[in-house]
Amino acid sequence: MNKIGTLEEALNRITDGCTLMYGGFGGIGNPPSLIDGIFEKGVKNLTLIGNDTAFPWIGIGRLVTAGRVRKVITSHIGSNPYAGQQMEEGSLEVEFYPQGTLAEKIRAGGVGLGGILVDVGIGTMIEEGKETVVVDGRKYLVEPALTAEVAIVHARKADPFGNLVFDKTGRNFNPLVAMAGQYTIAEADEIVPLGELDPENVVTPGIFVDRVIPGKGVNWEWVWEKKAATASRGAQPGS
Amino acid sequence: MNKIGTLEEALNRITDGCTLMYGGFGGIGNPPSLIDGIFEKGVKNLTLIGNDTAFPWIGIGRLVTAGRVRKVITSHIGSNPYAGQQMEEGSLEVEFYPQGTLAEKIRAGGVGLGGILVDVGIGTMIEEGKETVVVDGRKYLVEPALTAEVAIVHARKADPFGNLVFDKTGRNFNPLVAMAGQYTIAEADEIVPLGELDPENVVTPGIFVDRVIPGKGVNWEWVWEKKAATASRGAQPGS
Amino acid sequence: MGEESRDRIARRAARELKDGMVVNLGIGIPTRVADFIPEGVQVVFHAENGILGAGPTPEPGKEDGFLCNAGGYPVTIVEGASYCDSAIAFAMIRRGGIDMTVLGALEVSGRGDLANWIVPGKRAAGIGGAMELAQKAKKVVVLMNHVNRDGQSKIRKECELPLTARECVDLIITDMAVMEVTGEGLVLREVMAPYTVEEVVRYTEAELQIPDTVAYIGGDAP
Amino acid sequence: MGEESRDRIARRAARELKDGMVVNLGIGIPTRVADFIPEGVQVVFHAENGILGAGPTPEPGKEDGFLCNAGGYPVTIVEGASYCDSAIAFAMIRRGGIDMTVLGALEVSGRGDLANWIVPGKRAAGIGGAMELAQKAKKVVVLMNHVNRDGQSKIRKECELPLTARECVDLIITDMAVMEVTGEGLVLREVMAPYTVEEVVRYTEAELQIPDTVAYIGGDAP
Repeated sequence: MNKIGTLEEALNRITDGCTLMYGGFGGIGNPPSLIDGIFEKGVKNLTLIGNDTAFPWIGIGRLVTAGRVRKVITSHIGSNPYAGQQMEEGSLEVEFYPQGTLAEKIRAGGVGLGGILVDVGIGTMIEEGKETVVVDGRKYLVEPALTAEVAIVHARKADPFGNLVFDKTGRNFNPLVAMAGQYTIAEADEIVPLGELDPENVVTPGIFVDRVIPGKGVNWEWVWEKKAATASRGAQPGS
Repeated sequence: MNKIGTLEEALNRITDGCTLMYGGFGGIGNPPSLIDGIFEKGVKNLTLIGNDTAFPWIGIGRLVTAGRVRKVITSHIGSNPYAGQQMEEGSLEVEFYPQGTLAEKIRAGGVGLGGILVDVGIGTMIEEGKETVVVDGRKYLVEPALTAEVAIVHARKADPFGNLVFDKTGRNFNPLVAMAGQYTIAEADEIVPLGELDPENVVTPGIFVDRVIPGKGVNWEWVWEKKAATASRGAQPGS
Repeated sequence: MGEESRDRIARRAARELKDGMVVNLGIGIPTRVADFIPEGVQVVFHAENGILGAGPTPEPGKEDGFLCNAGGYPVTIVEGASYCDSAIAFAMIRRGGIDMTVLGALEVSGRGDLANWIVPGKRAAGIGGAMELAQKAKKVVVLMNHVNRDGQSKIRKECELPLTARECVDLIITDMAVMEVTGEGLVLREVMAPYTVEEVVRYTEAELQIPDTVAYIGGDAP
Repeated sequence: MGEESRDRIARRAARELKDGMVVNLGIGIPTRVADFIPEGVQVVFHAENGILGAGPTPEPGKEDGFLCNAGGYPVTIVEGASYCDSAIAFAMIRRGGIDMTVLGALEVSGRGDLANWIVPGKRAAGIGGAMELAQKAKKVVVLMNHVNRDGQSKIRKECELPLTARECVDLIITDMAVMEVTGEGLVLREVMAPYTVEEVVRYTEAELQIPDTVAYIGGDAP
């Protein structure tokens, strides 16, 4: 039941053209070492599913900026101008959902439901082309569940069974995404022995995690860091 | 923002004929002091929503045994023979759902969805009379969300804002039910000062809780306790 | 069913436990399977009320009223266990995280249809977690008497009782035999002493295939 | 919009904060509202990335990259705060737990329709949490310029841009005025100096009702 493995083993699962779901919100909670590995391996033609495309040089944003992504199912791409540029050029397909709807679609996939009924976006263009059902006289959109071939998450701590805890707002989409992968890889800042995590405080039970790898921690500068602001002026799309 | 109140204040919300949702699984996690209060107040004609009807002399089971319940939306009544008897006699209406479907219907109500799509029970009598939708070529039942006028839960600890943590398997339906009440009352074994609960380990954020009351702890004997086994032989329905 | 027969069925079911499996045991005889885990096999026990990693029954006097299984009886937890709410406990089931479940049954068909929750006209106990487990666990093992109180086979061509789930059962273990539901139909694998192949066939209403080799359990071949 | 005007709008919006409210502030000027919380008022700040109980910006050097608001900038937490996943953060919104949200806008109609996420033909940033907040918060306050760069009113009879949510806005605060969406239509409540009622009316395409008393902010009535 020891799921601890290497980055290399994990990367074997992530191949050209695959559907990859990722945790994180504005880069925070994107798994840095896994994304580095995907970048270095040269994986391309990805379909991404996640909250946002982060910032050009941060987390999942790097893969988008480098043109490795064919399609993204997301809520927001505004903090990564290269995503917007590629969308305009037609090289990146973007499917937008309201953020809370996206979170519940991913969770629905993660808990084995077929989908959810939601009234957010009723009466707006979000409704167009969508199936609706009426429950108790109120109209709802049918929003199918989302899953992915591979899901990658960033945990503060993991144990060998794959039990996870997260770090403050680094939690965000991670516990949802962890459940929704057909194969889920957790990168942990710290791997602790079995029994060290308090059973009351485990956020993602290990049953949802297939592979745990040790992470090297965040390797980028945040947008609010001065150095990052400087570096960003030199950032180049593609690579 | 201090939501701590008395049992009496809480009971003002729970009146004849109301729809009452409760946490607990086999009695474990049923809120004892609230149920005692409801019993003593003489509230009747209740519609209950919860996992099961517990045992005749344990937790929510007492209200059923005493004939205070008109209808129950639940997954299982087998451990409370009085529920079965009343169902046969026609004095208790029972609506059964698969346990996991019930849990998600309650959660859906709690998170503000209209319902869920689920394939559990497809091809069985559970499907009868239910609306279905097809997603990606697969048929799912449309299961509307459940909410209730009042929800009662049992927490291990609460703070004045209503943040809750639970006790081992006493968690069960409690965090779901806490979200699904139009008015949610949490009975806590211990009330701690604001800031004492670790923000990482709060299970139910206080926003979902309207009132916190101090509980007196479990006041029944469990089925596995010898004394309870003896007492049960003398148990009488109704009161 | 006698105590000895129950234990034999539970012991046989325990042989299906493989190292690393996540397992959910139903109430009744299935619960006993935990008492017969084969040497060297480690499994993770799941409970619908919110435990992943349930351990053995505590010693008398060490029970905790807030640490119980789905049947309401005290358990313990093992290293690496976690608690969760029941929505997540069922997410584990629906997502296919349960490698094996062991359930009781009222009737099973030769195709593996399972009926175990309601007898029309009789008092209904409810559904509980049976539908999710039967429909979603990777392997469904049913433990039951081969015949009902009226001496009729519980292994039917078609279930007469309302179904819990269709074509879900993989293995049936009774007081008389072990039968596997395969793509080619129901196949007899083992016969429990003192019964004979002929007796098993006689008490099995569903069509039962008899392969060249059938093992005998609890005695020499008659 | 100048710095002073932004602050005036944010300060005015802060007067809508009442003790005990749970509040979500959008990105941009709405974020500044937190700097002007009235004396004696305690509110709970909610963030979509999973904070209930966000506190002020940390001192320089005390930032934590894993404790940020939905815009990705460092915050702190207050006593009684909790972290949650984004599904639960949005459960709080959909269930009506947010007493007030403050958002930016591209257009608002006199009925309170809000357009703030997409301009057809222009690069789309996405939706984010705006639809849930606009549709579900108990009170929706919009902060924006009264007119767009071409000098056209952003307060329209009908929104031309795709909507974020219908009939959701309760209060509009611009560099020129404060307007309330009521059952009887859009009502002018306050005029910001140095503008006059006549100027506000001229730059408001939607029908605007002028009650007998209109307050003046940031100056004497002209």
